[in-house]
Amino acid sequence: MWGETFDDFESEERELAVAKQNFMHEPANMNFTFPSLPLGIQPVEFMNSHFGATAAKNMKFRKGTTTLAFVYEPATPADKGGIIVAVDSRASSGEYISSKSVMKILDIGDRMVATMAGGAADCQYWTRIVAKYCTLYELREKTPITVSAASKYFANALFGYRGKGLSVGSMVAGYDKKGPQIFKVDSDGDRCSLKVCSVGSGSLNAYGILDNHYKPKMTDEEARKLGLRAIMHATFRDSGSGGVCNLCHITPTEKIRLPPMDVSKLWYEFADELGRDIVYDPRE
Amino acid sequence: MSIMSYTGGTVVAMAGDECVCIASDLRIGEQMTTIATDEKKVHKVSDKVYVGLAGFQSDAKTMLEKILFRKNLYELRENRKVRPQILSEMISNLCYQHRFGSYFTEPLVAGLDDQNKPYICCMDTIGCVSAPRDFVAIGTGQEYLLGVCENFWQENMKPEELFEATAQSILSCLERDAASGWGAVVYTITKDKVNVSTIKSRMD
Amino acid sequence: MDTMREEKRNAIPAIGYYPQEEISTGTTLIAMEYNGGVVVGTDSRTSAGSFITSRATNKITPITDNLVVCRSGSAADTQAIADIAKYYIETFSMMENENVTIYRATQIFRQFLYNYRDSLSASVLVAGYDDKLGGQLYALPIGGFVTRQRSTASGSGSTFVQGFLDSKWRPDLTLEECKAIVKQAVGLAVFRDGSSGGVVRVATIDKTGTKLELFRPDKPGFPSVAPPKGHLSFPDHIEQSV
Amino acid sequence: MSNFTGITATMNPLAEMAQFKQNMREVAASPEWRTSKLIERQRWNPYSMEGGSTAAISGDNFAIVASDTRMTQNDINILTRDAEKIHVLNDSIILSTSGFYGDVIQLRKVLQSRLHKYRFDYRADMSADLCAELLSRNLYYRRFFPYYTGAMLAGIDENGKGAVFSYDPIGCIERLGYSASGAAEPMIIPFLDCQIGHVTVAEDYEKPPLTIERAISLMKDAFRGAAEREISTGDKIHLVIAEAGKPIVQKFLPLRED
Amino acid sequence: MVSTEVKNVAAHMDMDRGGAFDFSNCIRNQAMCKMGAKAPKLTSTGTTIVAVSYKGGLVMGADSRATAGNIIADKHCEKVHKLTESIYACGAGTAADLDQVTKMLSGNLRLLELNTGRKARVITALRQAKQHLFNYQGYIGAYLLIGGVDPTGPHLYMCSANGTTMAFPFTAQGSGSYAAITILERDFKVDMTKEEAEKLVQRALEAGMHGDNASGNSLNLVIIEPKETVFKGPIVPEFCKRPEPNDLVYKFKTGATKVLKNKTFKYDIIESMDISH
Repeated sequence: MWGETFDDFESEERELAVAKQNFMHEPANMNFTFPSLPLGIQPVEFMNSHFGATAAKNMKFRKGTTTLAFVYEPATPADKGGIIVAVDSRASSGEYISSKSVMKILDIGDRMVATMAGGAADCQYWTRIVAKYCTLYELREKTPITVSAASKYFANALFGYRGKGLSVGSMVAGYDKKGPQIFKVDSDGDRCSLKVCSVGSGSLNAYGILDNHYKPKMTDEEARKLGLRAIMHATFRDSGSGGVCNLCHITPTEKIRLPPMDVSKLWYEFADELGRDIVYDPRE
Repeated sequence: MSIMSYTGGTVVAMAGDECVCIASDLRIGEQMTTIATDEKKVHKVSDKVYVGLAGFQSDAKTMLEKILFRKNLYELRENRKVRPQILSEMISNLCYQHRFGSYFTEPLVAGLDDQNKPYICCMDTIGCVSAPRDFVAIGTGQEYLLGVCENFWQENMKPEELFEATAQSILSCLERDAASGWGAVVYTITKDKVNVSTIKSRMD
Repeated sequence: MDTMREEKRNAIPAIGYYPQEEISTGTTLIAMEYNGGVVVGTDSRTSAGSFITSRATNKITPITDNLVVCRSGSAADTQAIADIAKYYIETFSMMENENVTIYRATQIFRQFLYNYRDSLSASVLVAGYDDKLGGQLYALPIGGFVTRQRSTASGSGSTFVQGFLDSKWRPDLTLEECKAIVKQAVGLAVFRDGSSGGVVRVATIDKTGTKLELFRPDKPGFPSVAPPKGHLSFPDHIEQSV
Repeated sequence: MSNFTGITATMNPLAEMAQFKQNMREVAASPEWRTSKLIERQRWNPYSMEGGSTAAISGDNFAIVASDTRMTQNDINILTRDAEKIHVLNDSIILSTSGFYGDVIQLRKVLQSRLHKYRFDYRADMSADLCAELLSRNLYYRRFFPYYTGAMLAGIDENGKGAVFSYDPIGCIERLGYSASGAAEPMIIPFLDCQIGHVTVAEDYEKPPLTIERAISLMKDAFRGAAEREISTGDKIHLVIAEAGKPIVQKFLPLRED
Repeated sequence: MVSTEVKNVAAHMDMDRGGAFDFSNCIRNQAMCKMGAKAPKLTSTGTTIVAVSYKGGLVMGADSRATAGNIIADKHCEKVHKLTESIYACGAGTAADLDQVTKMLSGNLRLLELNTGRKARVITALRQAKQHLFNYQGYIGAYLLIGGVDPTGPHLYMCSANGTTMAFPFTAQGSGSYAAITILERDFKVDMTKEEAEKLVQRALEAGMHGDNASGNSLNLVIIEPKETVFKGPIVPEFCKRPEPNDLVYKFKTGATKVLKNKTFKYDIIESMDISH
């Protein structure tokens, strides 16, 4: 590389050149090693003591969320069917809401998305790595990558860092030659294909609504309403979710991103719909 | 997670011209899940004296019973209504009695005394009284409220103005605090009436 | 002669206990018996960690006219023990209408220092004069036991002057010689020990009672120590002074 | 299936209750005041918190960044009254970081060297969005020994709009209208929510538009409020104003010094 | 006319067990903290307190900032506590302990003055504080400067939380004391006049407040002399004032907040609070 020709280095100055190269250039990813802690210090325990529960409010990593995705067939020919992916938009660190408007549906290809749950920075970074791999794959193989291959690459990448404290709970959803697919990928390295799936601190609430109203055959309108409703209930009950609900509808032909809907407005509409008076009546 | 944010909850009190506003959120939770959304943290002690108890709600409820008990005894012995200054002294002694095993709740007293002069004060868990003349805040949203009230509070505000300033302060705080929210109630105490209003806030 | 192990208490947030640096008298106590009484010398520095809380404390606490106790270790413990023992000694002497002997006073000190030895960190020297045994000097180190000594040193500064004391001690010392040795010993200890310093206080206890003297560093009479001159650290063409 | 609840104690209530009873027995047997006399081994801590806070607001054609200039040592003594937390990297990018000052300087060096290399390679200045992505990646490269900083990058992006990017210590990037970081962040952010985001007022209430004058006064008032209530914020406000098409203006305004 | 049953029922209620501490929650709190939860922050006065004795008496001063963690809990808290007419105590450390210990001391000294008919002495206040604090082995975090004038002349003592006491001509306590003590060491002269002493204390306090984060806002002075004691109320030094007022005024007109429900409780305005009729 240009470093060597500039002037001649002996051997120990070579590491300096490599270190400088790492420092200056974009490290090629697979043989890139993260700088590690001194010997004997466990990364997980170190992270917890400096960035975990006892850390300063704004020094904690951004976490907590609710994401869901489900596959459905069109009930009437007018509908398009496919996959509904719905997420909330709050990133909270401990009890402090560090951001109210995080976009948690990250694009992988033009027909595939990945959702962000658990560590926000981890998901953002590793989704970009998978997106880079998918575009290179498409250029090399000249056919769009299948969802299972993309999610397999994602799981393998995360498997390499097991036990080092990464926190990722992502759903890779997309439409490919095998039809609509959703793969759930965890930072523990496990990956499974599901029809209905929800990840995050509000996932228990979301599952309640999904299991109740989910039908394999639904109209588009019904499916979108179910996605919104599940996220709204999750944000009502779970303090780690909130903000706006972003919804993405992947149809066999294209990927539609709906405008964000304020979750609190959804709740008041839901209350009017049921005619329930949810407003607290003031007393002594 | 700190013990004080196990159940969450925030209370703020602001003093104006012969009027006092005290506001609280309505959430009770267990760490991340919300259990109840209609639990106010402000309790009436006497006509024009209210006490706010944020922090660990099981201790707050125990503390409320002890406070009401001591207030009733005081009124039986002294044959007159309790003034906020006296109530805050009583609560401070009650907290300090548990100096080495404190109740995980920070009390706040707000009210008008017999000359209708506003009095507000807040304490830490072992009863160190701080009684400024402008505003006090306790609970998980304390830092957010202090930052906002610092700019929203003006001298000698009229009851309506004071209500708006308190409402805006607690709403801005609930915007950023995951452990409190789900509605807010604001009490405006003036010399002849107490106006209680539930304000529209985010439910996430 | 004992060294205090540095004992730092941690905070216990559950019960709201956030301790600051404990005030301890690092200190140097030198005492020497002569026929007719005892000479005691101390420094006057009390430090909390590296901060000198007071540079002129009096560590020679008079208990009665001819009984004095020199305190070292945790200032709080030694002050409390000295107060309590003084109270007992005064009550006994009032009840029995005669002065308490030095030995009995020492036993009173030993009682407290031994019974509470796991929560106290105190080492004291009891020096006094009474008609029965004349000038006596008792050392009560950390363990809480009593030993009668002719010449002893205690506190963190004492380690530096043991050799000096052994070389100087002779059985029939006069008062003047004793005072000179004690003063010089304290001067040497102050010179070497970081947690000793300030003025030098010398007390003489004999038949007539206790006489306190104070020697200030900026006034004549302060024990002077002349260490050898250091070598120059830079090559000699550079102008420098030792 | 490990659910990402984002909180430490993910035990179910029964296990939690059993653990609590076990703790009660242990504490009753050997309370902390008896055992706490031992000197605890010093745990290695590579970070320290130099206090101070920064904030940034972006409008349609401007971006302003402000920070206080006090550097404190473990929350008590003041090291300097004019520490520089805002670094103008080039005429359209301003980096402002708070937190451990060692990492603040290291981040500035990393970004400056990459910008310098970019200028060498492409003979053009890096734009704000590019630099923002670069900072996010570089923060993440130290994922297992992170920079202990709350970084923020502000500037004018390619099509002349004001931009503020906020980060968490390991590089989760997000473009916002306004953001803050550092010790007084919890006090500044709700104030900006109310005054810029207008999230708390009723829908029909009048919402003044965000002009540059209003943004500058809001920033000054936010820091004055923070200096009143936070012990490590004070001395001077370092205000940096970047307007599309105009050179970057830097101002120093007085703050309380106690 | 409280009936006797209520009296003896009230007597043994947990109303007050003779003012002793109640340790019932102690074990529970420690078990909860072992579960990994953080204990709440206590208000502590980081503080700068200074005291200087001069020819005729004593000047004591303190700043007025109480902090909880890095938040200022109280901007004008009272740190110069009055024990008796001519004995004052300034305190640093845990704020609640200071208030309660000084309240106890002033109560006991007042009773002593009433019983003995003589003005209380500073050494009595010191001895009571010292024995109380030693009993609790430093767990009551009160670091006091007790100073005053009594028939034997002006006295100034320092009493630390674990019971160490020392006498001083001048001293400073608290986290800002490092800055304050340097001013005192440089400018203290033995027999100063009242004005010199007052100015010296003010300069030392301002040094502490300016250099230390946990002290500030305003300073209170008390000048104690045999004949009279002067308490100088909050003095706000130049650097503690807001250099510039706010640019904008944040006034919300009515209707800024959407009120969903509203209820009003009316009271007839009663002049006196007496409810015995």
